[in-house]
Amino acid sequence: MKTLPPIQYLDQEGQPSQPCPEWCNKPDWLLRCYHYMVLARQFDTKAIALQRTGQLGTYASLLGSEGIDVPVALSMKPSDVLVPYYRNHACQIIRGMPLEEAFLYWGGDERGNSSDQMGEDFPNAVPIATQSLHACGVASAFKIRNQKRAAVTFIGDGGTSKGDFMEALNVAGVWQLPVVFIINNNQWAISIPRQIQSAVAQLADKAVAAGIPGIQVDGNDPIAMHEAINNALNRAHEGKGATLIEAISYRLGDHTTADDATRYRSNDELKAAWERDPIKRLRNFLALQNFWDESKEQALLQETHQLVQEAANKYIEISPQKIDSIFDYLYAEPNNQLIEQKDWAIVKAMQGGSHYEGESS
Amino acid sequence: MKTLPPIQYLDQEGQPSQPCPEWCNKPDWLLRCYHYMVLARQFDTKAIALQRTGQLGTYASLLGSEGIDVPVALSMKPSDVLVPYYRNHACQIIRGMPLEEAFLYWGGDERGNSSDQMGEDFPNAVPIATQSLHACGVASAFKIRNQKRAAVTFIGDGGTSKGDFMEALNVAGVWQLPVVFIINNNQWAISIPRQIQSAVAQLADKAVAAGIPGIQVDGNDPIAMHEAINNALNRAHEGKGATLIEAISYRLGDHTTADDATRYRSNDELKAAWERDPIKRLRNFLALQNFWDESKEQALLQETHQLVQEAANKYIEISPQKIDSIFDYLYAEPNNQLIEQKDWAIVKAMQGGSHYEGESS
Amino acid sequence: MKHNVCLLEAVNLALASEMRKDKEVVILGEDVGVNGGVFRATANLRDEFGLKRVMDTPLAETMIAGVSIGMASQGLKPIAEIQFMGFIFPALEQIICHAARLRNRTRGRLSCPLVIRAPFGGGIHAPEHHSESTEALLAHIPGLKVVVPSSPARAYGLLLAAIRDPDPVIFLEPKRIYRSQQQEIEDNANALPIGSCFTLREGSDITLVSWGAMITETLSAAEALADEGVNCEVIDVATISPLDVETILISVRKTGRLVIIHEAPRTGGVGADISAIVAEQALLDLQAPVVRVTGYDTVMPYFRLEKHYLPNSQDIIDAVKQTVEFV
Amino acid sequence: MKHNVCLLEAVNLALASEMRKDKEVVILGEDVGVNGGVFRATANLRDEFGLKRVMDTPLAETMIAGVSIGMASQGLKPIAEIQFMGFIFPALEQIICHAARLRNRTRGRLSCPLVIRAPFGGGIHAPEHHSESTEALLAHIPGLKVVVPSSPARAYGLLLAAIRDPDPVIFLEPKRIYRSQQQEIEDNANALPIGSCFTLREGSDITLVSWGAMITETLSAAEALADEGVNCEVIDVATISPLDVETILISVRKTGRLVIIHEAPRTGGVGADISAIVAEQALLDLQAPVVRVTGYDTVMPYFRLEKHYLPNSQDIIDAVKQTVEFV
Ligand SMILES: Cc1ncc(C[n+]2csc(CCOP(=O)(O)OP(=O)(O)O)c2C)c(N)n1
Ligand SMILES: Cc1ncc(C[n+]2csc(CCOP(=O)(O)OP(=O)(O)O)c2C)c(N)n1
Ligand SMILES: [Mg+2]
Ligand SMILES: [Mg+2]
Repeated sequence: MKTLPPIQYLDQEGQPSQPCPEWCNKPDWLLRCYHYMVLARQFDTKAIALQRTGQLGTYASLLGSEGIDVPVALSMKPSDVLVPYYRNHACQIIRGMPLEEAFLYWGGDERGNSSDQMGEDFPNAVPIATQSLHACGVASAFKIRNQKRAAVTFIGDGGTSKGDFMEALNVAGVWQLPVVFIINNNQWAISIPRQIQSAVAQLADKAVAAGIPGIQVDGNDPIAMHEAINNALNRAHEGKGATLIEAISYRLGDHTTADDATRYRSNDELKAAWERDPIKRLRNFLALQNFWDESKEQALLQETHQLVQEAANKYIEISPQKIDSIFDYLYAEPNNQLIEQKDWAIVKAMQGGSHYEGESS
Repeated sequence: MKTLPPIQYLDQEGQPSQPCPEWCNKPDWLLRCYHYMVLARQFDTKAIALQRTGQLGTYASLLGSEGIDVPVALSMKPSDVLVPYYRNHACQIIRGMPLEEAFLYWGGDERGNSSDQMGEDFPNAVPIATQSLHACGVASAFKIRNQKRAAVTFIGDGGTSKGDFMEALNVAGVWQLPVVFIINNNQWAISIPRQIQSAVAQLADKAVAAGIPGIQVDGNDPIAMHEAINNALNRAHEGKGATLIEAISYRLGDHTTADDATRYRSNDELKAAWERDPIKRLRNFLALQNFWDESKEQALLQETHQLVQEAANKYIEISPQKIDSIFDYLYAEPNNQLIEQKDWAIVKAMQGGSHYEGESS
Repeated sequence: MKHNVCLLEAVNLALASEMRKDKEVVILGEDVGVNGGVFRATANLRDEFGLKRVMDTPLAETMIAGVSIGMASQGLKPIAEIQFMGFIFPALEQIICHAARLRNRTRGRLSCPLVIRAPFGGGIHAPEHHSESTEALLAHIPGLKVVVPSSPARAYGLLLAAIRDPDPVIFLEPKRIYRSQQQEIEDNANALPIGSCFTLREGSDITLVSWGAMITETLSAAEALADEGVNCEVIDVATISPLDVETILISVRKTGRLVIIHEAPRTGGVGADISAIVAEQALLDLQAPVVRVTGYDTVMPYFRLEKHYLPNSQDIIDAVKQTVEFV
Repeated sequence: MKHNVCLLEAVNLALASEMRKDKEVVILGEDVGVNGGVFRATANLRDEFGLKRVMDTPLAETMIAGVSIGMASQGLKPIAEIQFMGFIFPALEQIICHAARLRNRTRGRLSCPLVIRAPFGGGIHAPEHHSESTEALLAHIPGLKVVVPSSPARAYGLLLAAIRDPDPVIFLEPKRIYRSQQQEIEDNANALPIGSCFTLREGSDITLVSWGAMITETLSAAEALADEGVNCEVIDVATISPLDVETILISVRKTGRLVIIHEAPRTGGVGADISAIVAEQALLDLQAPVVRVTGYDTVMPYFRLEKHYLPNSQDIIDAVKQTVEFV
């Protein structure tokens, strides 16, 4: 197996390492992309701050994935379906999830998965790799119904070791499903480095096992990601089947706020990774193209900061769900036991309430 | 991915399609191999006959796998460990499982897995692909203990779609385990043909996803199989890690005696497959080499027939296990409930026995 | 149109009936297509409904469950077949973590109207792993419904209900009685209610509660006991989850005595739940301790000894006698 | 040597102690190596015992279980960590079909001396799937043992016993009390018995039976009730399977009243078994219906509402009062 370097247009300084596609001469897409990358990072900073002050639960930072998620979200059609793992808030936000609901999810409230703006997108999948199969099911529905839509699903480098990911690639291959698999290869699965996950030359080669194309892309290069995802989506929409994209990135933060990465990885490695920061890279390129300057930067930072701050305020003010909500969504119609248990729970939450007096009927 | 034809020395007429290895000029190995292939087929015929007359349970015929299993068993060292699926009786018998115990297993009796002669070999695995991971665990033990041993495990073509098979390849790759995976690609998984399982060019390519070598071999050619398994075992014994061998065969019988393959596959296909019969092929080659003639054939048929007949007789005479055996092997030490339940079961089996009088203490 | 069918054929009839009515219903699983299922439950459906609605899958139960969930989220109504219940375990992560939770997790934005069918239970001299009864594992999972028919008519009516149910239903088919009983049923697309017991025989002396293939043993025990003057009320639980506690309680309040019969291992079986609920909620009505007639806390033995594992009508008779004689 | 440790540290102590004594003991799992486990249960073990005995695995629970079984068949004693019990489902096929059966299937020729450790239970404001209590699923599987410690000393002694056990043991660690209680324990390699309850408090009015993190709530309820003159006997089941039925029965025969407390959903929980067994075997000793204080038959809510799901000491007090007031 000959291994090519990942597809790249911008080097880590934001200089073209090969001629960029035509559309890069216009600012439109690039500026939108940059806007969302910065917004995502502001969201991330705020989320961590909220967690540190006890106002959010365990939070999985998106730091270092902006160059992957934002181009993907911008390339997807509204009618496509996103099937995320748990680190795709950037993608979700662009697809319509209100910022405050993104906070809400990480704040331990199911309403963070419920917003109409999320359309038919799946909520976050916490059990690793399980989402890959949902994407295949969604894509199967598209295919059965002759709809020109695609499912896009993410997974981490660690997740590719789990069998269901391979089952998903396999069924996507043999059923020629309109699905795009994106590996956010951020080099770490909590404390496990990429080379301890698999001896495969590159994770993109896992596609070989399913007879689908697999490509490796520089995930810190939004232009390369745009090209890759667009090609893959076109293939899917045209009925040509699935694609696997391995996006090379780096997890710039801890695994989650519950983790301490200094226990298992070196500062040198982290420092080197920051040199490849996708935001810096795109900003440099924008500057090079004369699409960007310091005052625009300041305005953007302020604008996004304010958006995030307002969302955080809204989040904090949202009153908790009623106790009923524990019971009300389990089935379309609750059964008798559940109705009785709901009563107990409501009574129990009252000052001095006890549900036991009435129980033995 | 460029796809080479499967490795082959003998064409379907038993003529060398490329120069055979040196050792084929001597009869020793070839005759042993032929002997066991014929024995295996006799066993198979008898097992089906016993099933048809109600003396055996559902039975998975080995017909068409003789060219794979026999060379593998002959190449393995006694200290290696076999981790079979449910169609490796030929391999098991050569490794020491008494013929009557092979019948016993298919006759619905756990003693078919218990014989000392099976050493540390695993019993049959019915849940597809689960055995692949056991082989990795056995191989891990060898590696941890610095033993020069290998685990050899089989799987069907259908089984390669199940995620745990890929998890096994993956861990074998990244841990460089001394394990050999053999796919008996007999073209069918019950009614599902190979091309509906996966879009992968050849099943051997699944090895790419794990960074281990994968080769495709003509599984009806015992010489090719011998070469492949020997190389793979050498690699394993020398600490060079795992190998995946895809052996191309054909399931010449029904899936099991509970199946009726005429429902889903054509007679023409079956007829063509019989042309590739591994036994015929090796016999032709033996004759070509002047190692074989009709009288030897008749003698062998008679000898193996008798061996099988004697084993069948023994099998039929074995008295059933005691009811105690349902309880006695679950734990090293039975717990109180189990001891009580064993009593119930024993009483219940007695003429007129009822365990209920004593129950409520 | 009337059909004289066995349980297996009733399943096939219900599948075909609902697929004709509802274009969103699709079938997937191993060997469900050309082969029509290893038991023939999906026979001829591929011919009638085509490749897009009757899908042979690669061999991967996790995948079958996960893909079904994705389909269901789009409003299809997948009916997935797990070839034997002993092979459902790889699907449990998807069933427990996602099928059972998708509605709750999204506050109703998405839902999961799927059916997972699997033949279960022992008694047919099958190989290892082909005779399990692990319904209790599924009954413990909030968000699922678990249904077990015990006659052709109930198979037909309950399967229709399962397919139409807006939430995930595990539909377990007692393969031991797949072909043992013929029944005249009308192919009228009428569903039976999920979540209700069926009282198969009225009686005043004792309540017998069971499900699946054990219903046959239970009914024949009741028959024999009637000859001896013991009148058994026989209740087919039919829906293992959620349990129709009321019907059972009403019966036990009447009879004062209860025997529960199931094939699964005793410890942690669904019988424990029923026994506990009855003792907790009708303690003063109980005239004798509840007795459970169950499989043992062992692995189902290979088939030569399976008859010693499976409860039979004599066991039930013995337990009933002990219970009615209790003073 | 004495150590003042919390439950989590006691686990670490037991692991280190047994690894020093027995060269066949190996550890494998996700992040168990350099990182020492996400909770630090395996901290420093990699440094002391090296790469060959403390193995970071690829991310694949099915694999972890399957590889452990293969290792165990060779006489190693693998201790596999499942990072959270909510992620044990992919391992169930291996656990149920093989770990629990290898000895039985081979009539003792091969065996499976492995331990699967997993933190379980709610109450730490964790994300979804990090708070499950599905011990009942495992308790229903013949061939397994299921152990739950509820104090540092019992964690230490029971984990040693689990590792030495010749059969597979599922060892569930109540993460909510991982760090809540310090206890002086002697690192003397003494195991505690698997299969026995621990009576933590003697009392004559009522029996309270619980396990895991709920023991804390139960003990504090018992304390409060003592002030009101109700003497509770508190039993830590500790081994969920096989149940020490005797100790519970003896206690209930003495007190005549029983409240069972567990976090898991009510239906199909281990509480149902205990309630059923007591009512069946000590019906005439019961002076009041058994009451179960449990989680609801719902999915564990996201953490903002989890406190409404989890039983607490007030619930236990209420249930006890109802029970002792029953006439
Ligand atoms: C089935 C399962 N096992 C274990 C976990 C615990 N866990 C959460 S994230 C994680 C590492 C994932 O790494 P990777 O796939 O590389 O994604 P990343 O977090 O790096 O983006 C683990 C082990 C889980 N969520 N699900
Ligand atoms: C996990 C699991 N799912 C389903 C089955 C039922 N089943 C038994 S054999 C078989 C087909 C296997 O085909 P293949 O792997 O090609 O092996 P072959 O029998 O052709 O040698 C199936 C689906 C099973 N035994 N285990
Ligand atoms: Mg990662
Ligand atoms: Mg096959």
